[in-house]
Amino acid sequence: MSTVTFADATLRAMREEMARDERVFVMGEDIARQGGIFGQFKGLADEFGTERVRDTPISETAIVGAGIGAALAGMIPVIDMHFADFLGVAMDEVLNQMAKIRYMFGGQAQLPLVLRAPDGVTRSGAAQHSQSLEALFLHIPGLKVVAPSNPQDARGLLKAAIRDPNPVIYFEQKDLFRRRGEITDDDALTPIGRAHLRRHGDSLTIVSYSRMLTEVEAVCDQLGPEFQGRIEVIDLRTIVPMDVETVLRSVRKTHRILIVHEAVKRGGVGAELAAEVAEQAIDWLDAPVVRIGAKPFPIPFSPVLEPIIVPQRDDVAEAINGLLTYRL
Amino acid sequence: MSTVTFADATLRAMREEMARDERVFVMGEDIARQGGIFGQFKGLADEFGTERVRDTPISETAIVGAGIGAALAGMIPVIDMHFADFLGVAMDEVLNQMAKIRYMFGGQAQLPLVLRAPDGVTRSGAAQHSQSLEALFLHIPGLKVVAPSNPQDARGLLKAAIRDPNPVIYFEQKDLFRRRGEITDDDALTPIGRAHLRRHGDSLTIVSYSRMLTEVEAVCDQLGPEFQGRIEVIDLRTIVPMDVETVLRSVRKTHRILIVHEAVKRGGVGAELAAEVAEQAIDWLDAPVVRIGAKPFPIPFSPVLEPIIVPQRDDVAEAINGLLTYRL
Amino acid sequence: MVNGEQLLRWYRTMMRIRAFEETVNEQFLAGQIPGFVHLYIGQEAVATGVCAALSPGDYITSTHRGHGHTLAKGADMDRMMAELYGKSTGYCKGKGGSMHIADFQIGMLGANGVVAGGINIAVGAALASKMLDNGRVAVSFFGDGGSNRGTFHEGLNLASVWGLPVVFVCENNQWSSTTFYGDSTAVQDVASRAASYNIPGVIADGNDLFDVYEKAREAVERARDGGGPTLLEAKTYRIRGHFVGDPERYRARDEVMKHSDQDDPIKRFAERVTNEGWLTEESLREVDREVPEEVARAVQFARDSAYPELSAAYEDLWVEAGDAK
Amino acid sequence: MVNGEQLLRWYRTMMRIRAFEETVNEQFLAGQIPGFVHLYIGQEAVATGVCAALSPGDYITSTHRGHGHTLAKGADMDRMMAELYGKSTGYCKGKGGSMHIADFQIGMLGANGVVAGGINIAVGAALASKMLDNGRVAVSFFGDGGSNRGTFHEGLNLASVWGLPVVFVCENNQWSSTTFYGDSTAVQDVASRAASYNIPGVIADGNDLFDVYEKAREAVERARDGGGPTLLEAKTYRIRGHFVGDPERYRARDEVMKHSDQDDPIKRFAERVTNEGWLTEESLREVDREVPEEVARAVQFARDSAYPELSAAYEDLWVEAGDAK
Ligand SMILES: Cc1ncc(C[n+]2csc(CCOP(=O)(O)OP(=O)(O)O)c2C)c(N)n1
Ligand SMILES: Cc1ncc(C[n+]2csc(CCOP(=O)(O)OP(=O)(O)O)c2C)c(N)n1
Ligand SMILES: [Mg+2]
Ligand SMILES: [Mg+2]
Repeated sequence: MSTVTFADATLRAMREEMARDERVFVMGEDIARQGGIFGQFKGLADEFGTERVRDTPISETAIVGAGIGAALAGMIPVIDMHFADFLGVAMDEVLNQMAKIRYMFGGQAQLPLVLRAPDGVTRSGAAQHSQSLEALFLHIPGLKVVAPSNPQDARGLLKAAIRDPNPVIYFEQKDLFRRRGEITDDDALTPIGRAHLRRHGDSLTIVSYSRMLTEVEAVCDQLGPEFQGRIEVIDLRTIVPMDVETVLRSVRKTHRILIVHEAVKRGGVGAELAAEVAEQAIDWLDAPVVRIGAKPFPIPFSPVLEPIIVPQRDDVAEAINGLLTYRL
Repeated sequence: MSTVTFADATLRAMREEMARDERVFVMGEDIARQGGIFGQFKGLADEFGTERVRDTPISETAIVGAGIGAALAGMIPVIDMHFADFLGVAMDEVLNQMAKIRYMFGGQAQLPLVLRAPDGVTRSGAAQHSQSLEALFLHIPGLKVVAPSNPQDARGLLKAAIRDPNPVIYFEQKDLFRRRGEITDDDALTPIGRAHLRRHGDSLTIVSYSRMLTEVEAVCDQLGPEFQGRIEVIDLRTIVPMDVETVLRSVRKTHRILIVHEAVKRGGVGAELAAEVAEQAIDWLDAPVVRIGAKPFPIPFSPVLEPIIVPQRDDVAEAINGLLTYRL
Repeated sequence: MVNGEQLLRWYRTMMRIRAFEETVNEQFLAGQIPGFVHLYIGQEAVATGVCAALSPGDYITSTHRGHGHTLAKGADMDRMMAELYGKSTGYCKGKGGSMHIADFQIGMLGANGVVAGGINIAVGAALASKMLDNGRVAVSFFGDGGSNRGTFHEGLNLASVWGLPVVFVCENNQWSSTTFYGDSTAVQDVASRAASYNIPGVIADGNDLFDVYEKAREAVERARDGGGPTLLEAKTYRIRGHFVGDPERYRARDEVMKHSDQDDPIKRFAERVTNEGWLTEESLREVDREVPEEVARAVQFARDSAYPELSAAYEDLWVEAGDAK
Repeated sequence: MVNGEQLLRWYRTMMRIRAFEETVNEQFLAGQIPGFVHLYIGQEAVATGVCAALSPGDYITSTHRGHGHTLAKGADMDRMMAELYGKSTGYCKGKGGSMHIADFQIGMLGANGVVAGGINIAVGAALASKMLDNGRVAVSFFGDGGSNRGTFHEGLNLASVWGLPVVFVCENNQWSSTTFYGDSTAVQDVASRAASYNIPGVIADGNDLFDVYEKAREAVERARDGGGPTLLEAKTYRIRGHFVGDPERYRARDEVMKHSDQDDPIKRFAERVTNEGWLTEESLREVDREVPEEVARAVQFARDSAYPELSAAYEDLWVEAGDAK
């Protein structure tokens, strides 16, 4: 066991995978000379050289397009998108090439590739540097999507993503980068597609992931003794393929569900999960499904406005109370 | 009243709005010389000249970017995206500029602009020419999104979109273009944000839009007399802002809901609607919410495979039967 | 330089493309082929000349107009035709169709329904070649219209900065669907855009196989020798409609006739090789007889092939962990 | 050409940018300003020279490094500072911050957090000018790094084909965040890329206001007279970090010092105007005294201003039908 930051946990994953497999390389803006804008690639160029740790021009369509070509031709590219917001710039490459190439070519192609996408709010990044966009990729068949909430999973999911022979989008919440947590000393991979039951309880299931999972945990830690053993917390960890089974199993026990994410609520990952519950577990529910997500506005700059749009701990606490006291 | 094709209905809307307001102009590929690849701009260049009906290079980021600039500087651009699939090419312009400019600049900007996006399956278009992508834009705050199912709404919503001082994405299903229907002789605008109750019933609410709405209607027309008066059909027409109220009102009466769209089910518009129902009307439900949408795969080319992925009438009929016979 | 066997192979390649497409045209109009089909007829010398300069291990990426590139790179006609018919024996098991043909075995990394969508895929393949140091070259084919997309700019710059072994082949056929070259492109020669990336920009007569071959060979050699990318513009003309069924109301018939009558690349090649005495009339006629038979067999193969099992719709999305290469 | 009043105005503009930013730097480091801040210090002659060539009705689009452009176009310092503080009196009511400042009243159509995201917005504004025949010109500022984005290529081609009244101003400050120009850009001079679009490509000494102004004036005139777009490259240098707080480990201090010591655009301007006797030392010193006071007032204004009402978070998403212009 050792205690490291989230950024360092991803760095360790990179180092381990690059040492393990020569085909793994990384490219993006500001990663070789600077070590990434969040320090998440620090020292990598010194260790592996600038052939395998490549600074690129500001050309996201070329970078992602070239990543696809390199993967098809035998390499395993890890691409840093700088900010998840810039996935829009390379959207055709993701939507129409990366996600479809294997299927539309009848399974000829193998496309092992990881897009690292630092997302979410931090330091008043405002409208174009604060988005959480995982739901867009949930809707596009052909991509795997993960979103770790802690250093151990950050390392484990990144390693699993690099080893996965399919394209994976790896969302890493920017505010998490400097947070510390324990990681094991083994090679522990976090399996893609498996949610993590973090807290057991019998009256309410809370599903979350990424930074908001840590907020949910913080709220739960603050609850009085009367809540002891009542709340079950699930870290979804993977968005695609989604571990709906684990969620349903919990809901069949607790009969109540609260879904929490930082991304816009409307059309978000929570919508899909709520819909799955409404399709498959409605008979078990003792209360409405409740979703918490950002309100449908761009993220405002002002520090007083951002928390109005982005969900806060109070919203979570209030929803917990509302759900636990709800009577049909 | 007159009977026209869906394409001609949109053409009439263009002609009326261009005649009404000199600021309206249209640009895209193959629209002036050819009149649009679906004939939806036929004759427009002859009538209004090639200053206002502009053929562009294959440069979607420039076209959409320039549309934004032109709108900010006093014009009302209508942009043809050729195929909705190519929205990916201009995604940054839509996601990070168009959707956010008014809000992030504190309301200084006015951005009247319409993106016309022919979508959905037709003639075995395969993976890159068959997508229905409206859910992506449901999740991005700042855009209005409409999807007419018939000539009258095609004309009415396009006119409303052009007159709306905000950015609107207008999805027009490619297979609908040549279908005929009646349109009124007046200036009839279809209000953005208002669903249309097309058929009354007391036991099941079906919500759909665009081409699948016509499939739902066709299935309902085939049902035996025992279904008479049992099925309520709602044409959503607008995706954003979504008329959830009309849907909830219906569900509170019928206690059952089926949501049908051509787009991928996972993370689709139906997920949001199902989640809204699960949040706001769960006490009223006598059956699980059921969603029908494409399965999570790219659209395959082969005419035998496409119908496996894209929902069919049989799927609708089966779901109707299942829901009407469901007992909690 | 003149090698009869090679010349005959080139002639056969051009004839195979022509005959394949004439039949595809017919079959499409007869309702036998679904989807959208874009014909390469009249541009055969480009694909043939460029691919003649490649080694089997080299890569190409193609466009919506991809039959010629695919055949020239060495694909099997049966499996191509079956793909166009949407049959299980097709290259993509019927999942791709005309716009998404690929044959990874021969380094054909895919046609593409997105204009200029293949450019950076070729750049990436070249990057892999460089990193793996395996001597492979990548070629990206794209149209004049595609040269106005941002992917062109980003790809050429990146390839130049990194000195990648890639050749960018712009087939300037004067039209991008219904838009004339000069109405959409601000420069006389696409090749001149090479200067923006500090790489050689070369113009070839795209209807002269010899010229294309010579210039492609040079570019491919430069790439293979570590000299970096080249932009090669092949001047040609699209004598058919943009897609099969195109009413072509946007251009004058004479313009088209002039090109199709006077500048047919196959005719020009045949005249040259017979005039120079490099090949006999008879040897060409033999190819002319054989090729239609090959196409007929391909049609038969496609017709006789089964449609995919319905369960195939659920296959091929992801590599399962066990199947990874 | 030499007009004392004008020269003094230019000097004041450069000094306002410099002083505004030095204070922003301080205030940011003191934790008073949230978000990300990119300083324009050392490039003042570019914004000032280009905007001096514009009329009030003309448009500009800017970048993440937008304070200089905004001030040079005539924005109010109080409202800018308030915006950086996230206050309700800011240009964007606190919703934008440094990276999203805009002032539509003066034709400043927005800074942009997306590199080269403003290029086509300027192209579109120029298209509107042309269609409305209102004689307005649009200028797009962007960096050397931005010139490698596809939006650059697409926008310049489109503007050229359509003959739009737009001037593309590339501020080549040698760095795009931590990447050196030559490592990311395959061409010596960005201006040479103009040839790809058949438009004039002009290089200016970006630290010489006179040179920038002259060349911008010519380009703006050409645009206004229907002569179409120009690509103007202003050679300059980013003497500060990419953002406030940048540890700048990626470049040598001497390189930076050389530029900041020997090539300060304000010093060069001051020397020239006093040496030539166009302005007196005293008049410059007066500006030097006044400007910091203006900045101090702006800080005071920003501090005294209220944060937005929380309900403001729900405003300004859409124009309500009644409010449409
Ligand atoms: C990004 C994108 N925009 C538009 C289209 C529609 N489209 C298909 S082919 C074509 C014309 C292509 O012209 P060119 O690149 O010159 O190739 P050619 O058809 O002449 O071979 C267009 C506009 C597309 N497929 N992709
Ligand atoms: C599309 C996009 N990619 C990456 C970034 C991150 N980024 C912000 S500024 C910058 C460097 C820009 O360099 P340049 O265009 O030369 O402008 P300068 O900072 O020198 O003024 C980068 C990479 C971004 N904002 N947008
Ligand atoms: Mg062409
Ligand atoms: Mg720069």
